[in-house]
Amino acid sequence: MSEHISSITLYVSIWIALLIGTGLTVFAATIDLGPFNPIVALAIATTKAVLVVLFFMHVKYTHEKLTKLVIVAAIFFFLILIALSMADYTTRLWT
Amino acid sequence: MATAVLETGERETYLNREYGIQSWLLTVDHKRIALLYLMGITFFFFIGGFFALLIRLELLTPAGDLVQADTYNKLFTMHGQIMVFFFLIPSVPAVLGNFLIPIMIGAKDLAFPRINLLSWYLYMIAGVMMLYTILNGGVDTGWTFYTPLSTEFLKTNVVTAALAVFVAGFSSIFTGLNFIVTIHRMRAPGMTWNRLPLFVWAHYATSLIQVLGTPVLAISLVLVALERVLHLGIFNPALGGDPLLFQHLFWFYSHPAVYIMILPGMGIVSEIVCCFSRKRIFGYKAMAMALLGIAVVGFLVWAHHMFVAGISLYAALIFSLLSYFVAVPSAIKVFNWTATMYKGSITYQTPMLYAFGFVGLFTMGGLTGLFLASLGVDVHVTDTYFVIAHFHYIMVGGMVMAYLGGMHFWWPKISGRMYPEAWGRLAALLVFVGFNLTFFPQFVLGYMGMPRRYWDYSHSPEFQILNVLSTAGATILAVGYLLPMVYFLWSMRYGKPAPDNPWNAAGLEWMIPSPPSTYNFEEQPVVSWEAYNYDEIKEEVPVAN
Amino acid sequence: MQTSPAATVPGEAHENLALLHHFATPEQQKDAASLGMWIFLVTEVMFFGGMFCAYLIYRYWYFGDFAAASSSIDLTLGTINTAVLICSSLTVAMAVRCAQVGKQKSIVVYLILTIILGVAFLGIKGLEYKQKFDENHVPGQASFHLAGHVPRHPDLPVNQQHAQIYFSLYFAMTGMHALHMIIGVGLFSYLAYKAWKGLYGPGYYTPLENGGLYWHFVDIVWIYLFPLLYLIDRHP
Amino acid sequence: MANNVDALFVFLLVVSAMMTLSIFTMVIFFAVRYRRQGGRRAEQIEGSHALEITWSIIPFCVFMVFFVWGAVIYFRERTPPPDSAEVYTVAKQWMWKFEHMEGQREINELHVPAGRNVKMIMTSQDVIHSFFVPAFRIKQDVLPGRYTVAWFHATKPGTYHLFCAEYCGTMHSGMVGSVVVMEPKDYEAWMSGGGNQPLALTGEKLFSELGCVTCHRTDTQGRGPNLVGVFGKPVLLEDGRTVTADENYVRESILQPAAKIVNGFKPVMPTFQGQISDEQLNALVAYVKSLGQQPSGQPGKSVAAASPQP
Repeated sequence: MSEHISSITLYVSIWIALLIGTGLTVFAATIDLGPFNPIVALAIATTKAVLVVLFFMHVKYTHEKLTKLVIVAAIFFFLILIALSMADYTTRLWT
Repeated sequence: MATAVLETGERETYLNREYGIQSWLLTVDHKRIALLYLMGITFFFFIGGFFALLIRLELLTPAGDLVQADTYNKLFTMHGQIMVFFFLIPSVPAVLGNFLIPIMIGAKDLAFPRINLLSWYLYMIAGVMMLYTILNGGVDTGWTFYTPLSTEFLKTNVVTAALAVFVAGFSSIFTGLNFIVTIHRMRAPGMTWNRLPLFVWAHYATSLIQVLGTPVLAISLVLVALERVLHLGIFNPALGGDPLLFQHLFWFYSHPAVYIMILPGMGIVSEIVCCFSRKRIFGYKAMAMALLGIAVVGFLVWAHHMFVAGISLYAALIFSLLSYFVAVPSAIKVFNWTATMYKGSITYQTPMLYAFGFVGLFTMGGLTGLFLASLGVDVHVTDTYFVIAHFHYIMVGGMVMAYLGGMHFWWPKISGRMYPEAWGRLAALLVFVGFNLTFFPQFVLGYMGMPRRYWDYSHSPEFQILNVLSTAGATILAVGYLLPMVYFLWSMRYGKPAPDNPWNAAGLEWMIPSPPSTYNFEEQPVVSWEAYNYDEIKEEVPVAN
Repeated sequence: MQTSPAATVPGEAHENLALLHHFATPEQQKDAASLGMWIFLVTEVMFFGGMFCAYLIYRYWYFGDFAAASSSIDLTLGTINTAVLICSSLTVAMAVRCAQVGKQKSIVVYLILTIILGVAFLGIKGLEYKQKFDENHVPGQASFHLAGHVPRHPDLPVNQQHAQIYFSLYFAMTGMHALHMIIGVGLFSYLAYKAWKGLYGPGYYTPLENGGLYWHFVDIVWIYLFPLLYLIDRHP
Repeated sequence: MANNVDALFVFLLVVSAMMTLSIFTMVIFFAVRYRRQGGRRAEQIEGSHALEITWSIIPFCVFMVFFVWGAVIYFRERTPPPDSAEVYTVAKQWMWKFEHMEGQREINELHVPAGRNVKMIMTSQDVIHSFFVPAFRIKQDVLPGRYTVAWFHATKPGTYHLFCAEYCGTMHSGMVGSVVVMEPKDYEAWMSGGGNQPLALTGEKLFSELGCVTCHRTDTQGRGPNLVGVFGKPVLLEDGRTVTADENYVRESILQPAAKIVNGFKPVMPTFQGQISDEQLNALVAYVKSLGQQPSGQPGKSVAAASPQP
């Protein structure tokens, strides 16, 4: 597990990055990017989430492959739920 | 640590180490918790079975004459909810899995013994909520809780039933979590993944489904409860909500849940077939991978329950195609069990009889599943007795057979006593005959068009003859189920004391005393053999005890 | 805080106490606990996943009404709350770090800070809920009414039914998130008490670490909820 | 259709029976042939990749036949031929209400001519029901809030069971009826009795009573799109999407006019949600449909909007 001890500087930089990300996402919402508004919002959210997972949750430093596998599995099955449900909803109007 | 001996001169076991209610209710010993579960699920099995019997009696005549329509609707609803959530899902994992997994991998206990106890308490709390629901007038949503019927129309105890299932779901999640961590972290030295008994592999695959699927059921039931209590409107068609969304979320769990019910049974059958054929399993790796394959692909097929529900044509095609993918690993398993028997040295003790039954009935259940996955045929037979027959072949013909087989196989280990073999064989025969008589006619009924959940079929008297056969079968089945209950109880006191390895079977659980001591192993076992090393065991199964 | 004997070699004195009988080594126990926590988080992903799935479908169907409803929510409060939660994630990370380096007093300080931030989040959330009640934006009430029009379509009034679906999802998702926050605050109060007793140090801080994982996860859920619920089509 | 389904069913039955039989035979044969006999020991066999692959691939190929055949039938079941007679159906706890294009109304009994395609356009007033006629091998859930469609082609005159196949509450098993298939000439006779008003005509009257006609004019001057010749054609929407003007689209446009605005129009139409019954809605849809069969006056501009989702 994480015997690795991260420096305070690192934690504070991540924290600042997350706050900037929050500001950025609010700002991005106020400008018209057409279809890219939700994409930008989700991209920023995902970046923030990745930062939290890698550094605050120490996944970057774990020598345990299993942890990463578990995370990938969670995302995979969540995407299956979304993708196969949407396979129904997006094609209902097709004739 | 030497074998502990009690003052009475008896060997100390997990059963006699402590006495008193408290020593059971506060135990963290996986074996005692398994027995606590056993009592719970047996109780609910007979409650659910009682409801089933009433259903069968009502259908004996075409007219709705035994009970009221509402009562009938409550009977099949509660039969379904109890059997699925309070018997089938916890049955093998929580009883046999709980008891055996730590022993099979050479561990002293599950990774989280207190969470294991918590699982049992959650199960019992859920059980009490379910009983409250029953005594308070019952619930008639159908076990599927379909909206908007459940959210907007029914006046019965939908909320308590949904919350009972919700809590039972958490019990199931924690059991699955415990098993996954245990199998990853607690294996004895030398117990590599390639040496795990298939029983353990099966529970690993099952646990994956429990952990990944159950939360989705949990949230859908919470949303149903919130719609009823707080009038939120996520599934409400009056607000533009989609009634099919609930079905999607429900089946995302409830289809894989079928595999929660059947995979552990497959694990049991693998153990039994090997032992009573004195053979290594045929195609160990294929068997293990098939288990995982079923668990994963099982998540991709859920909307095959919704082919006529109004989903898009294209989604239906995708889900039908994917459904056939999950049939392949199931076929692999059946072929491998059969091949395992080839050139074996086969004896017909009770567990093996159940295993025969399982292989045959699971084959039939699985093949009729192909009918339902085929879109054109599904349209006609879905929501009819064909579906009822199909899933009872899997769940009762498959899972309950395997469960009973497993109970007989490991009963000597669990209780330290032998069950009466002749009675065991008789019961197995009764169950097999009764089962087929009950459910085979329902395939025909379904193709003739009898819809499920019908209280009264006086408009179609041509259905009666098959229903009478079915009810007759159900009474035989009931006797077949009561018998083991009676002789297991009898054997606890009067059964012959069981030797440590009554079947001369392979596996760590047979190397320790029957019943085991509290910490399972006197010293940490080191494993240097593969599973089912029957080539290294010279003794045959002792002739009928 | 008293100096207990444990404090001399923080954590270590408890190692044997904390090692449960069925584990062979402390490492095995720690690895098991960590894996268990991660798997629990997987179940949480799927739990929230069901609601995210519902959200996506309805947003796809009723985008305009969702945008209108989303714009009615107080963005300032939402942004502040996001910042509060991010700060609490930092304090949690710092608490774990203090355990790793053996600063036992600081653990307690950071945990209490976390609890305060958590409670602040819940308070602000409560304020937001109150606004919704005052404005009659509560689904299922006969009085429900969302005034206004679909963004950039001044002549397109909001569909009241679809707006109710949005608010149903809003309350269900933020409510379930808030419930997790409440559980988190309770959990951290317990951890703070144990930390104050000097239980955690470089040799043993698994519960703290796992509590932290939980808290960070709840934070991540909010990181997604914020843009999805508050920032639909906000631009002019 | 019934014949097609039966053919596939029989094929499945034969294949399954063969597989079941071979498994049973092997299990029983092995159990007897390799029963324990003194002196003979089990022969250990590890497994065989070749066999595993064989018994994965062969079943898979067979399964694909099941899939394709089933899919072809399903595709036909889900695609009503354009020349079908149409019956509007409203299901409610616990009865079936039918309305023919010619205006005949029936409850729990549906008269149809033999030898003709019949399309059921169905919706529910309350919970989910399911329209199931075993003799025709068709089943389709009937949902609140939208239309679902089923069709059949009855060949033999007679009376057939109609069941509700989706559990819908207390009297679910009482929600049964019959489909009466008649010789075309008997059907004509049955149909001509009663002097009903055709459904589209009812719809036309409603269309003017409700004031629809003031905006949806048959020229280009209306505030709403001209509905002539629109039905069944693609409609360009304000947001750039194109949808087909099917029953569900027309239904949605009446109930939630703002949901799908036609390109070039403003969302000024009031909603009729809660103001008209399902039967009236069906009549309006039937009327708009009948306009669709007339030559289009103004291609591209069509009815105000819509169909809810699918």
